[in-house]
Amino acid sequence: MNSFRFDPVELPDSALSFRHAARSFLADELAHERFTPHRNSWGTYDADFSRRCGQHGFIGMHWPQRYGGHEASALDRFVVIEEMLAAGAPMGAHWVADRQSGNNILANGSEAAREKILPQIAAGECFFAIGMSEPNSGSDLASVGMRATRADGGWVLNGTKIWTSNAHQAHYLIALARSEPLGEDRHAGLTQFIVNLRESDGITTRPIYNLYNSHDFNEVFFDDVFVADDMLIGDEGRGWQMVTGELAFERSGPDRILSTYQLLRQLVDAVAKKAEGRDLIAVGRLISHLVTLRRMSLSVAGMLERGESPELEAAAVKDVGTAFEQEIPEIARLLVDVAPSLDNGNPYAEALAKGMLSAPCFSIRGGTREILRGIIAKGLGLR
Amino acid sequence: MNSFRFDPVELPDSALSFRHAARSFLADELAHERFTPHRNSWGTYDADFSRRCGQHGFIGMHWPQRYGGHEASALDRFVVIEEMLAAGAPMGAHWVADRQSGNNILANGSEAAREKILPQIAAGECFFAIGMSEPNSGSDLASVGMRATRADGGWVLNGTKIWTSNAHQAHYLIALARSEPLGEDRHAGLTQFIVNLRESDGITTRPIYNLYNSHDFNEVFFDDVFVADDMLIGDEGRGWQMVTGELAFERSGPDRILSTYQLLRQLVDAVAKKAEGRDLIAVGRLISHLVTLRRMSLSVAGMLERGESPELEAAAVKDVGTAFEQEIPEIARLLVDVAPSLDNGNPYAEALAKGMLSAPCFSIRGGTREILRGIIAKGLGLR
Amino acid sequence: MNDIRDMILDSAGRLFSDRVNRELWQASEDGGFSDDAWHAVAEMGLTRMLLEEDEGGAGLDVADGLSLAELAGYHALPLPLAETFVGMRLVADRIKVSGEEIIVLAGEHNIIDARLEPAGEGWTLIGELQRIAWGRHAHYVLLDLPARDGDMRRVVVKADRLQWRPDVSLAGEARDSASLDSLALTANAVTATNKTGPSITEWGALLRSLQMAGAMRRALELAVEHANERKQFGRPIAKFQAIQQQLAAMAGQVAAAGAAAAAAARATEGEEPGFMIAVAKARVGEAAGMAAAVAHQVHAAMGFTREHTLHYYTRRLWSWRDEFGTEPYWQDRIGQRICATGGDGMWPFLSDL
Amino acid sequence: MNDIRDMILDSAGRLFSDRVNRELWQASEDGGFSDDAWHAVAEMGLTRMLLEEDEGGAGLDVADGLSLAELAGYHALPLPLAETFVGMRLVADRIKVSGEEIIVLAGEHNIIDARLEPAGEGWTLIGELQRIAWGRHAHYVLLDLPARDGDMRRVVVKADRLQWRPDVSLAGEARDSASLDSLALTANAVTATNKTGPSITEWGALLRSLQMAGAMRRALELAVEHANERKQFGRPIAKFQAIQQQLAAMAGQVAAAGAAAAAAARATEGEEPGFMIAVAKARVGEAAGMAAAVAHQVHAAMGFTREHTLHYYTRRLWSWRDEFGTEPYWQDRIGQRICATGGDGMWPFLSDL
Repeated sequence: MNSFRFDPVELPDSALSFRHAARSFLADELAHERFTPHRNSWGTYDADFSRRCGQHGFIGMHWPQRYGGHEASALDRFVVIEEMLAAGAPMGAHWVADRQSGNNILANGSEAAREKILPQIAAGECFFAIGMSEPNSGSDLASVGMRATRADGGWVLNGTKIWTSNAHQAHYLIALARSEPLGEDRHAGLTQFIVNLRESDGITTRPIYNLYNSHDFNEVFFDDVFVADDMLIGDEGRGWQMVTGELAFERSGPDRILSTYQLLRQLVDAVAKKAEGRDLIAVGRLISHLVTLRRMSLSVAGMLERGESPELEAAAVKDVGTAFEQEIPEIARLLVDVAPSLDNGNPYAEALAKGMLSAPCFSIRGGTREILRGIIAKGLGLR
Repeated sequence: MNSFRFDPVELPDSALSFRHAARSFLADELAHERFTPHRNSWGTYDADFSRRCGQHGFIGMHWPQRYGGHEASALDRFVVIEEMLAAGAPMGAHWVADRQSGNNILANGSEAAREKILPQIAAGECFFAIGMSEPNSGSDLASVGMRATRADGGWVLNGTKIWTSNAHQAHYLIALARSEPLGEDRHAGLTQFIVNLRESDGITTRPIYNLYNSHDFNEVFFDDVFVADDMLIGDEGRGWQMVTGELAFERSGPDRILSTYQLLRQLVDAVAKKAEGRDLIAVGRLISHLVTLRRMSLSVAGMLERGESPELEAAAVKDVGTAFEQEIPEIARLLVDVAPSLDNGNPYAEALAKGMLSAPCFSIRGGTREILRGIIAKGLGLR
Repeated sequence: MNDIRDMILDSAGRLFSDRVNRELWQASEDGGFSDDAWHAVAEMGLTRMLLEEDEGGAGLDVADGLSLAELAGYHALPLPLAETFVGMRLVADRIKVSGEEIIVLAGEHNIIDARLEPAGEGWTLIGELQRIAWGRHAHYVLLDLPARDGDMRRVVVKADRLQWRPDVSLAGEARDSASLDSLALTANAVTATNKTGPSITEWGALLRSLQMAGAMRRALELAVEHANERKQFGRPIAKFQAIQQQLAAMAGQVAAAGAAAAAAARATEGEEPGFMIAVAKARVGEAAGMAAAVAHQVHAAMGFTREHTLHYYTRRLWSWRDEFGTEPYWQDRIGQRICATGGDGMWPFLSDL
Repeated sequence: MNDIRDMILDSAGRLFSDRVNRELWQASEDGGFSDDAWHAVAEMGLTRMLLEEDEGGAGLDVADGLSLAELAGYHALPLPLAETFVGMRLVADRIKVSGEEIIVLAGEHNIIDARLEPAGEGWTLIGELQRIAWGRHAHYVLLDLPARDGDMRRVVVKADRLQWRPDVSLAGEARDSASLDSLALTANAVTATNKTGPSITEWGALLRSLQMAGAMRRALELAVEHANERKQFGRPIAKFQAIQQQLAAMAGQVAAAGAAAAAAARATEGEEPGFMIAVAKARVGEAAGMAAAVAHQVHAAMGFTREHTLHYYTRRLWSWRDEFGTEPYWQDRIGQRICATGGDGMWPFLSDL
């Protein structure tokens, strides 16, 4: 049987310096009341905040300097990200670009794309959306229907993408499209394209409001959208391998653990006031999960830093981590009897409402629980 | 979509009289220290206790008088059984005969079988074992390999049955065997036979000890075992229909709710001593489950009494009920810090040990959780 | 009797099917209210359902009549029908109602620092009301309070005398607060409670249990329909055991919720209605969380959108389970009662329910 | 350093594979002990693993050496190796050991009404020991107790001076009690504790966490093997999503347990080793229950028999999770610590671990 490996990781000194820098930056932001921690999640869009992050060197941290990066390690980035999440910072604008799109371009993009886009991302002035899901292709990603056809000097895209967070505000979207007819191997013939959302013709964006009436998702229609050759990512037809490689980055980070951390923070203060036996026990249990998950997530970051491919471990972090995130509002409501409210000014009530209403999507976005467990089962050698 | 129906049931006056009678009987048994509640489950074998139950009219209660029964209703029987379970009475010896084998013979057996066997069962002097599972046929019951071949005046059985509780002590076993070669319809060609375990030649019984080293299960080998024609149950080849019909009786009773009731009883006393907030809440939660499950189980008994076929509802009772039974030891150990022990004389420790060690089988015996949920899913109209 | 009940439920079901749709739900978001729909509901006599026939009601058994609350939940009816039809019954002896009135309930969790002081022939009511369901739209608020003699009184407050501070539930329904501000009440507004009948808190908990049971029943249907329709990997997701097993588990919870709520509805005129109501609110509330989670998981991203109707049910489940006492509140009551009974006395008590 | 560790673990793994089988397990049931197997373990130097090289040990890092406890758990080794190899390190400064000695730990849950009184040059030890793992077979029992000055002392008791009352764990291993009966101790048997190092309770909890992590790893392997071999409905049950999803969920718990135990093992020489040990015992203990349940569900009836080997692992999981503090005990310690820190202070504290 294949075992998971979660080797312990020690943070380098550089990471501790970055932690210090991130804390100073965040303290200053809070001192100027530039954001309200308990109302945010990592999806909260704030372009100004992103620009300030860029100015402070907190985006594209591990990229080469010539592309605007700071040549830091994956562990350095991990520390900065967890500081941001723990502080409730609104990272939504640059989130996708920093977590995955930029890395993808750096690893597989053309030199022109790198030179043009990466410095803008790192400056906190260029935001990305993910163009993987389609109306008839959610968990079954390989069944994408978007078609890419050859055109003079590039490609033309036709089709529809859905659940694209921030497509209405981002600069670019990376679209996964079928560039060859469907053959025996469903995973062959897919290619990733960088689409300029603001300057391309033929793009229509329809907002999709979520259940608490917030506009995050979109449906994006592509009608003969031209993409130049140098905006392909990697070799034509090899998109599937890159997409799955990207997922280890997408699934194992502290964002799969800390989505409801602001509520936990409120909960600790509320429980501390009464300090009753079983309430302390319930909080202690949550903390035991959090500390363990952080170790697991850090361990995957260490593997990514070493160039390994911890797909299974990443799936396990997301499966266990999102279950933990989902549990927090369910437990909080049993411990402290405060009615949830999205906007009545009570930080506990607001963090609870936000946590409760957003929790269902934790085990859906970035791969459903069922898909992740299927990946893990295969990795365990169930055949 | 098909909905489950759990219509409320009111107990008839007769049931209240039976409850009174059962309580008096049990109080007398306890006054004479004839059993130790916290050490028992419904599987505990005690032939003397069964004989006394028979003498008091607590076995085969709803059968006609001419077969030794008492013409009571299914609800009357329900009440007596729940009283026995709640008191921790050792019903294991007559359990199978009373819950299902006798009913099966009454409904589908030959007159000769009825006249010979039912009065003995009702007297508490004749015990049965179940012969459904085989080494290669657990959840997949239709794949039975035992062969029944025609012989002069009857049939000859060859094959192996497994997990047959009390086969080493019972008088009879009802064996499900293939009486016709396997055809297109896997469910056709199966027949049930009443096998006399004590008087037949060709039977070998091998004990299988369970994980706490108790002898309950057996593997039973059949080598040319003769069964007379009048010991067939129902028509030749129609065994499958009867087996599935039997399951509604097997899956919905209070025995699927109260397997760890003796531990709950100990737990209530232990928590009452301290009466701390969250401990009371944890106990209250368990009681809310118990009261609800009892209503559901009663409701199925009412449907069975009216001649309906509540297979889905029975599967739901077993699924939810056994999860509840399994939760009790897991919660008890968190609330009261007493180390479990099978025999150190502390009733709490002993009930906890018994509960913990037997819990894994609650969601296996009588249909695994996965099989039950598959049945329920089909019933919901998932296709 | 069941014929009348079935006839009424049938008509009500048709009315709800006709009227409850996205527009009506939207009308109740952000604390709104549809007078038009309310009028239709009142006109059918549903608000007077539990009154005696000579009071203009249907003369139904309470248990039979309460099925309407389950049905309202099944349709996620965004109107205060449940509280009103129970409220009408509770105030029938002192207020003449037309059937159009909206009566809402203030359970003990909705009342802060309140007391009732005698004042001349009448009374003065002091304290705060918080998060009253549909408060700003109500004509009357019903609540129980002990007077100085320690005995409980049932109080009817005219809602238009209060200054409501608006807020909403997770489902967007009005949940409003008001200061009672030494409100003067006539003698007629304050009466002794029926000592064995449910308290206002208990009535509220019973109604929410029934509404949740109904909403869960519908959420299960939606999830089954979705699973049969949505295709992934070339076949309906209903074909996948990973989906089947979850929906089957959900069905068990929905069944338990229905059974618990129905049992409590049958117990209101019994000896200890509060116990079965406690069981119902605790058990149904627990099931609601699990059922909502599975329904969303099966619906995946589509169920997380405003466009889908699932959230009209699940957001109500999340808000209803908190109202009139959370699970721990009722579990504590059950635990207290059972621990006072003790391990040996527990069975005689439980088997008598 | 890792080379030496890997070499030792490799040899130990081979020894355990050779020696741990049904006969050895049976020898430890009902409180028994295999002198022969113990001798083999001691002869390989495993009991002295954490001693310095000049004391006859391997001179391993504590964290590296502790991997042996995980490996012992993986094999469900029915011998007190874990407590002994830690015990040897803790008593090395005062007792000359041969390596064959059995040293066991009495955590605070194993000690009742105990106190330490000065008596001449030495001390008198009063109180009761309960459910000491392997007590009747031990040469020494190690425990921490406060003296009159309030400071903790670490006490070494010669086990053959006690009258053991036998009992067993759910796994059948000896868990014995004894009265201390005003036991006279020499000055040398009582020393100050290392104030920053783990207490005996914490050492015990850490060892059980590692042992559980190992046993869960093995239980998962057994379940995967069983699922690939066992056929139902014409194919291996591993093909069914209902099985796959459960085993994947179990794998997540096993991974969390391994990570938590390993992190605690690396923290024994840090500033607050007790916190990471608390996290480990709480998290691993919780995972153990779920892992055992899934392993049994997948094995179905076959795993419920004495004949199968699964229960040698799961019964140990059920007993180990209770020993040296249940989950609530450690969760409470974590909760106290975090609530004292407060919501704002929590992150700086946690990120520093």
